[in-house]
Amino acid sequence: MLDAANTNDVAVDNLLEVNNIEVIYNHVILVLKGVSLNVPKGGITALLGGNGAGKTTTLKAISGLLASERGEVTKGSIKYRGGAIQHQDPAEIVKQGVVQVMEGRHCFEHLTIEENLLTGAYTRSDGNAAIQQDLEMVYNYFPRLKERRRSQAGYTSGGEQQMCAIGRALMSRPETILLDEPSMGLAPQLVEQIFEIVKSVNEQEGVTFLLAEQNTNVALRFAHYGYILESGRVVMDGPAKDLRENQDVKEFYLGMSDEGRKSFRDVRSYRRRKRWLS
Amino acid sequence: MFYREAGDFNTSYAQDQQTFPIRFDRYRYYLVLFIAVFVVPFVVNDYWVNSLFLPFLIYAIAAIGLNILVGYCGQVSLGTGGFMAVGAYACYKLMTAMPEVSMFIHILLAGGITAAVGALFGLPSLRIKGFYLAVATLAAQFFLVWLFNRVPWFYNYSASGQISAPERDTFGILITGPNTEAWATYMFCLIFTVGSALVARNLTRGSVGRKWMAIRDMDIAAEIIGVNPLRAKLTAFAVSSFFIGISGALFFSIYLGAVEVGEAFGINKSFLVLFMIIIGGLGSIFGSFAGAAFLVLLPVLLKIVGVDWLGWPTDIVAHLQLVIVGGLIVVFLIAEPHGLAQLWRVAKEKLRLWPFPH
Amino acid sequence: DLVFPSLSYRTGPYAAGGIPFADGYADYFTLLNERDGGIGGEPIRVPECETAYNTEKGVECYESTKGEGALVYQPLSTGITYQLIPKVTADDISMLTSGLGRTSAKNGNVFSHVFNFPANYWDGASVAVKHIMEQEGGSLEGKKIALVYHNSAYGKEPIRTLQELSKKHGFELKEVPVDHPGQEQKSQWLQIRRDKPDYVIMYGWGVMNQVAVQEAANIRFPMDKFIGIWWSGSENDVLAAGAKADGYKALTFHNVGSDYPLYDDLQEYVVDAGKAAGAGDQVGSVLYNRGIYAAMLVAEAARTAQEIHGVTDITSGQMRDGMEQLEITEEKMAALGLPDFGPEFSVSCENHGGEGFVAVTQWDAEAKEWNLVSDFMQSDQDVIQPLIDADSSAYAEENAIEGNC
Amino acid sequence: MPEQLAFTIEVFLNGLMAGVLYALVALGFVLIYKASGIFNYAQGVMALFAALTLVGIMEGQVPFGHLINAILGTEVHHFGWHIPAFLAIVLTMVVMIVLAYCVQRFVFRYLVGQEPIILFMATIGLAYFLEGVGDLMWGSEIKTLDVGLPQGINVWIDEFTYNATGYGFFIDNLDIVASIVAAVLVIGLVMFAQYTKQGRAMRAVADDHQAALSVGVSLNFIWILVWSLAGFVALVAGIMWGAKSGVQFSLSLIALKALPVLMLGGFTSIPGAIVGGLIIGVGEKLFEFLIGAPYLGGATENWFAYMLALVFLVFRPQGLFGEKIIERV
Amino acid sequence: MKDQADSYVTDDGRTIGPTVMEMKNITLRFGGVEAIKDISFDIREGEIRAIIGPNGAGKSSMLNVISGFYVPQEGEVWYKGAKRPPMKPYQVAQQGIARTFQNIALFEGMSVLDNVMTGRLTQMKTGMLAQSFWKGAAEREEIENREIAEKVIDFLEIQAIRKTPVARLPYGLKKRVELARALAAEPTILLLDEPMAGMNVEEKEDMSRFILDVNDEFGTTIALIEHDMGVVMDLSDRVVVMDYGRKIGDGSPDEVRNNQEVIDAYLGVAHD
Ligand SMILES: Nc1ncnc2c1ncn2[C@@H]1O[C@H](COP(=O)(O)OP(=O)(O)OP(=O)(O)O)[C@@H](O)[C@H]1O
Ligand SMILES: Nc1ncnc2c1ncn2[C@@H]1O[C@H](COP(=O)(O)OP(=O)(O)OP(=O)(O)O)[C@@H](O)[C@H]1O
Ligand SMILES: [Mg+2]
Ligand SMILES: [Mg+2]
Repeated sequence: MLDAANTNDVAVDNLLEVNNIEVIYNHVILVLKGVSLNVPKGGITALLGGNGAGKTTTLKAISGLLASERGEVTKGSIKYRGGAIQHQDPAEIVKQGVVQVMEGRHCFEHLTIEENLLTGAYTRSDGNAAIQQDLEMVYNYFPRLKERRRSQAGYTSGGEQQMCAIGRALMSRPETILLDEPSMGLAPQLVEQIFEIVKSVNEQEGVTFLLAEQNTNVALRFAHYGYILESGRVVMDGPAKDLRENQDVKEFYLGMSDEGRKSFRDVRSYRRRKRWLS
Repeated sequence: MFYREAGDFNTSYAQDQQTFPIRFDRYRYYLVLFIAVFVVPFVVNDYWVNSLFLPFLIYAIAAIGLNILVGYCGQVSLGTGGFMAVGAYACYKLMTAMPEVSMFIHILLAGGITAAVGALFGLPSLRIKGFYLAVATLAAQFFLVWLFNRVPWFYNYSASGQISAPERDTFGILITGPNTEAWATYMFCLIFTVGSALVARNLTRGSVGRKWMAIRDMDIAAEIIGVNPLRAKLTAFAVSSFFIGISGALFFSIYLGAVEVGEAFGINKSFLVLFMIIIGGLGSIFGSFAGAAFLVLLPVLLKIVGVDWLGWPTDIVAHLQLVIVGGLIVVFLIAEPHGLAQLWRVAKEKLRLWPFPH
Repeated sequence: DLVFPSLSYRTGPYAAGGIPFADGYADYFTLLNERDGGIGGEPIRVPECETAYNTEKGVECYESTKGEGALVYQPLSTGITYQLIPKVTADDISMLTSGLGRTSAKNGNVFSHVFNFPANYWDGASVAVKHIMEQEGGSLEGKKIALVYHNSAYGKEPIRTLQELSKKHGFELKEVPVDHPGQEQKSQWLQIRRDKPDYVIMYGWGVMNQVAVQEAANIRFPMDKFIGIWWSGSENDVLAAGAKADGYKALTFHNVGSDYPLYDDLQEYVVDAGKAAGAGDQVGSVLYNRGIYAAMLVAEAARTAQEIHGVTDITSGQMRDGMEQLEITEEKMAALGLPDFGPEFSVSCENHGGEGFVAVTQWDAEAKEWNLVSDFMQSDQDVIQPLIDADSSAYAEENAIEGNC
Repeated sequence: MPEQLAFTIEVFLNGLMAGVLYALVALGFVLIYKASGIFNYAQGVMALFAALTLVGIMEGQVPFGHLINAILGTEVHHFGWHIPAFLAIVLTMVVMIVLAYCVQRFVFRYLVGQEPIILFMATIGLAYFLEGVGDLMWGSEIKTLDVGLPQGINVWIDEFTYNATGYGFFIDNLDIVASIVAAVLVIGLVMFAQYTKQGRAMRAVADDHQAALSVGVSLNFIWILVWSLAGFVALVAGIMWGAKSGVQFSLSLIALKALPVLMLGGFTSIPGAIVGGLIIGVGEKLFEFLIGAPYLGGATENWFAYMLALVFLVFRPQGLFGEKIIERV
Repeated sequence: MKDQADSYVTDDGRTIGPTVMEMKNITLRFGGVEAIKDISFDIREGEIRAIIGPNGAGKSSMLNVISGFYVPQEGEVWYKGAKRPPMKPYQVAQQGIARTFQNIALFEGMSVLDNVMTGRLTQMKTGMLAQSFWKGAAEREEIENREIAEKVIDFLEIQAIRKTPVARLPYGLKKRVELARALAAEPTILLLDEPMAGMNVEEKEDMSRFILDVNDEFGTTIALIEHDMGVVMDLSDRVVVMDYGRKIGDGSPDEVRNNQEVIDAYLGVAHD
């Protein structure tokens, strides 16, 4: 698919366009204050930003899950393949090929791992054989899940649940996956592995990814394009490789100073962080 | 713009912890209390007291009690009717056994007895949770009603099986029986209602209240950070039953004057009080009042509008009343799932910003 | 004008019983207004208030209507009656509780403002036994009678009387309580099937009646040996069981059917004129007749009061005097267009409950109608009077009532 | 056979039968709980509403007749037709599906993702509403419901057992029918929940509304489906109980008989509803027969059912067959 | 490795005391799943002890054993030199062991301040009666404890959200509030289950700072589960490595980092 190195000079058509959206929770709490993004088809786009920047909110706005949190998109538009989706039902949006892997896992506790995965295939109608095949594929990606396939998801460890959530999303054979913090709580080699999986799914199956990630380091290695959110606004965007080179990003998101990686022990003196906006 | 907190500065933790930290709220609260104590008693008549104020005040106490259990401690209970019955029968036995003692004491003692019974029936809550517990508390409800119906000692062997409140006074003022003055019964209940609200508020803002809320929000985590779940739950059951017992005692002795247990304290009562706190707002003292007002006053209001003003047949009005109350519950929930109290809070939050949208 | 509030229940669990009564009560007064211009020329008003058989709403209704100059209340619910007894006394308004409420209110010396003529629950129990005795040829020695009752204050009313009677007549009494609401009575009726009592008396209300009749039919208990109190003896209670309910008996203190001159007037002035209360489809049913009967008693008492005091627009205190000096005779009823509609009786200061005459009716499933199968019989006053005295004096003592006769 | 033993067995059998009737009501609760985590307080009222509608349709009653007459001063009561039971049942089912749609469209759609107690509250509002509408629509007098179910003692069993043991057992025909219907229902529903895609989606929804939405399960569809099923179960329960007691307000109170069954069997288990029903039925009847009536003055069934369930719960807090409550940190 | 009984001073000048807690041969099973297999290790006073291992290794389960929520089938827990008798979790908490949770377990219905105050519950003792009248003992106690809670709030820099309901907070802040709640208890041992999951580098730096400061200023012993190797290697004094319920390594960060078994099972590539 896209070459991670030089996305900026390829003219791409945008699968998903978010235009200047505003999101309010509970009718009073304004969280997104005009966020715009473009997600090119077949690309991996990263959404970066600190806690509470509004990454999750953006993803939920796209997948239509805001309504169930008493949030609403009050301004702007979200278009998928050119059609507005901001007022559609989440199920409709999934049918169009967009699934979200929610932050904090959200497995179906009382269902077994395998049932969880099968539920992922709810919208599919291409027959049992195809579904079984994909099940095998997921088990291939995550052998640990295969071992625990008969366990109730509620009793598996945090990391196992995370794998289950990602596998479940893959089961719907989506065109676009919105990944919310996939690396959270995963062991380091698994983080690598998950991103490898993302990459290979992206390359082999052409699935488009929009991922919100705190682990900027990995995210920018695998993504093609990145947006940085802060307090509900996009403060910086650009091809991943440019972002990686950016001095501020380096310092605040990658934890690098001019001398290379800093030790966490050296951070003890209080230091005022630079804000783009405040 | 009219409603704001700017300019309110708290300079000590004590100030920060007061019930109404915003000055505007505080004044409004004093105003309401002033009217309730110095205006209402002078203008009320029998109708206002017996049809509106007494039920409202008494149900508010029950709602506060149940709210402590359900709203603050998260233990859903459907035993309210039964516990009110305990309060009522305890009060009756005390009134008839010790006629010379002040009603004040009787009512408090009735609350105490109910607290003990409540704690006893709270024991299963250690193992049983959620709706299972709710249904389990129905065992208390049915058993207590059956018991009071079955054992003649409770109704002093009267032929009818009903209990009726003899005339009793407090500080020389008659407050039970047919010859009471409207203002006296009103004031008597008001004192208990205000007292209950204050005590409930005090309990819920301190460490006891936090224990309850911790158990409610996540009992396992609460236990791991050091809350003894059995004690927290039992105290919630006891305190809650204490208030419910008081309200049952008042309900019987002051408001109705005569009750039959199955009729007055049946399962419907349990549901009614539960509805009050859910509509009003779980975990909110104000919500208990709002819910009680909603379910006591709204039907009367609808009746007055339908029957007295519009002149519709009573049965159609009664049916419409069900439809409207049911519809309103749903509408309120959709507008704000956390009850009238939350609706009020959000409205205030908006008012604070007004006229700016955010 | 004369105000007779009607605390009715057209909703809730007992609506089916409340509707016909309220209709009858209202229609009778409408008739008087339409035909005679009221009582003694004084127009009548019947403000209706819905209680849903709920005591709290009953209180609300009482408080909201008493200010309008209410003369007499007819609450039709034992629970509400108990609440109102002290209140009406304090407010000097009378209350009529025919065939319900507090039985010992018959003692007018203690209960100055409460009336329960012509019959009460204990009369009912006694007459039921009397009827059974007649069936059995005069002796109940060694017989077994079961009492199936609603497990509430109301249902327990007859127990004391029946216990006394069982001592007196030597039958065995078996008490079978049914818990509210009484939709499931399998174990009760299996007990009855096993114990094989000779007769079953029932004090039931609401859905309990329908289920009991059904279950009795299921175990093939002979229907003509199954006798309900008057609150278990309306069309509602037997229709659900269909043909199997044929022969079921019930007590009553007024007559059945609509074969009276008054009903022609009702048809003409009320129903055909479109002035009927409710849907107008209850005319002639048992509970409708009870409403008519109650209204008739109230109207006659008002007339009596007008005569005594020589004013037409009587006060509630004057109304009480009318109630207390009411006399219902055969001639009076005939003149009203209700010949034989109820027993003759007279009220006095000591006796607020009449003479306790009760009759037995029987259900004809084919024709779907109730028929009177006995005369109005007097209850066993030797047994009942002492019980009434005991209970009322206990009340008097508890509430420090000195007696007003 | 000794008398006492024969009676005890008879009570036992009848307890089983009564239990089946309770289970029929409990099933409706289970379905909705399983599919949405909603404790549906309105289930009893739905049974009443279904039965009222069925009778109304069979008798050709004009809906809202009383209201129309009161407002317009007309005199409409009946259309003057009688519809055969089977057709009326089908029509009633259509009404129940419409009801399910409305419930979803106007209530629960807006409450996705809320806590259980709030959803419970919404069903309370619904119960009030339905009760009012049911009364306005069909009136509150007692109606007889006769769809041709046999009722009364089963003579064959009576005679057979009499010949075999010297004591004729009493079994109600209606109970036999109810048992067969319940068995069919339970088997059908279990198959549905366990082995179909919709069934799995249903359980997923109960666990986590948001997550279910995120994988494309349409809550709207699932909920309409489940409420329709619950409506069907309510109709069946309404027919059975209505045949016993006539159709009237009290029918909605049968929900109270179903609650102990529910907690004993587990809120989420369809077979649990049946087993729970049987245990409660037998338990309360035997207790009343052996202890309640002789020693405690009778009428113990109501509270005993709850006490019995409580005892079971102390040992298994999720009910006999309920899903284990997951407690983890 | 230094002798158990001795205290020693680390390179950056902190004093590490003798063993305060020791797990001896812990085995924990859930039905067929053996989550922990015969694991022993110790925690010394004042040190930062990390537990690492792949997902599902049994790390969280180990913390649950320490806080008394899981009762191991075999093995003993020794605390302050004595064998711990069977105890309910709340009794363990009262002994001075506080913790945070992997899946945030805040009390969602309460404000941040109230959540932090729940950390003080083990120290608040006034009775019901005093509390119902508030003025007097209850108020005094509340204010005393409030002061401590406020100190923690200041320390963790969450003053601005003091009155916000926690349900509205973003993930990272919730983690911080959880830490505040645990700190408010002034624990002897603080157990942290993935305190930095879901944070970006900057926030991790903040969090590291807090952890180090707590350890340094209050001398609190810390046991920490974390998947970010940078953090683990930089912060901890000693590391236990678990895999499939077994212990596969135990030692200083450097020792562990170079242990081949650990590299195979967990790290994948040798970390710098
Ligand atoms: N349901 C809600 N109600 C009110 N406010 C909310 C809600 N959900 C989120 N917020 C607020 O919206 C803002 C953005 O939150 P969001 O979860 O989108 O952040 P995020 O970038 O995903 O952060 P994190 O990396 O911590 O997950 C936060 O300030 C949060 O307080
Ligand atoms: N209550 C329980 N019932 C059944 N199995 C359990 C339970 N708790 C944990 N397990 C299992 O024990 C194993 C260890 O789980 P644990 O949560 O301790 O892992 P972990 O090391 O914390 O992993 P992660 O890094 O993914 O959080 C897992 O396989 C899990 O499924
Ligand atoms: Mg997020
Ligand atoms: Mg873990």
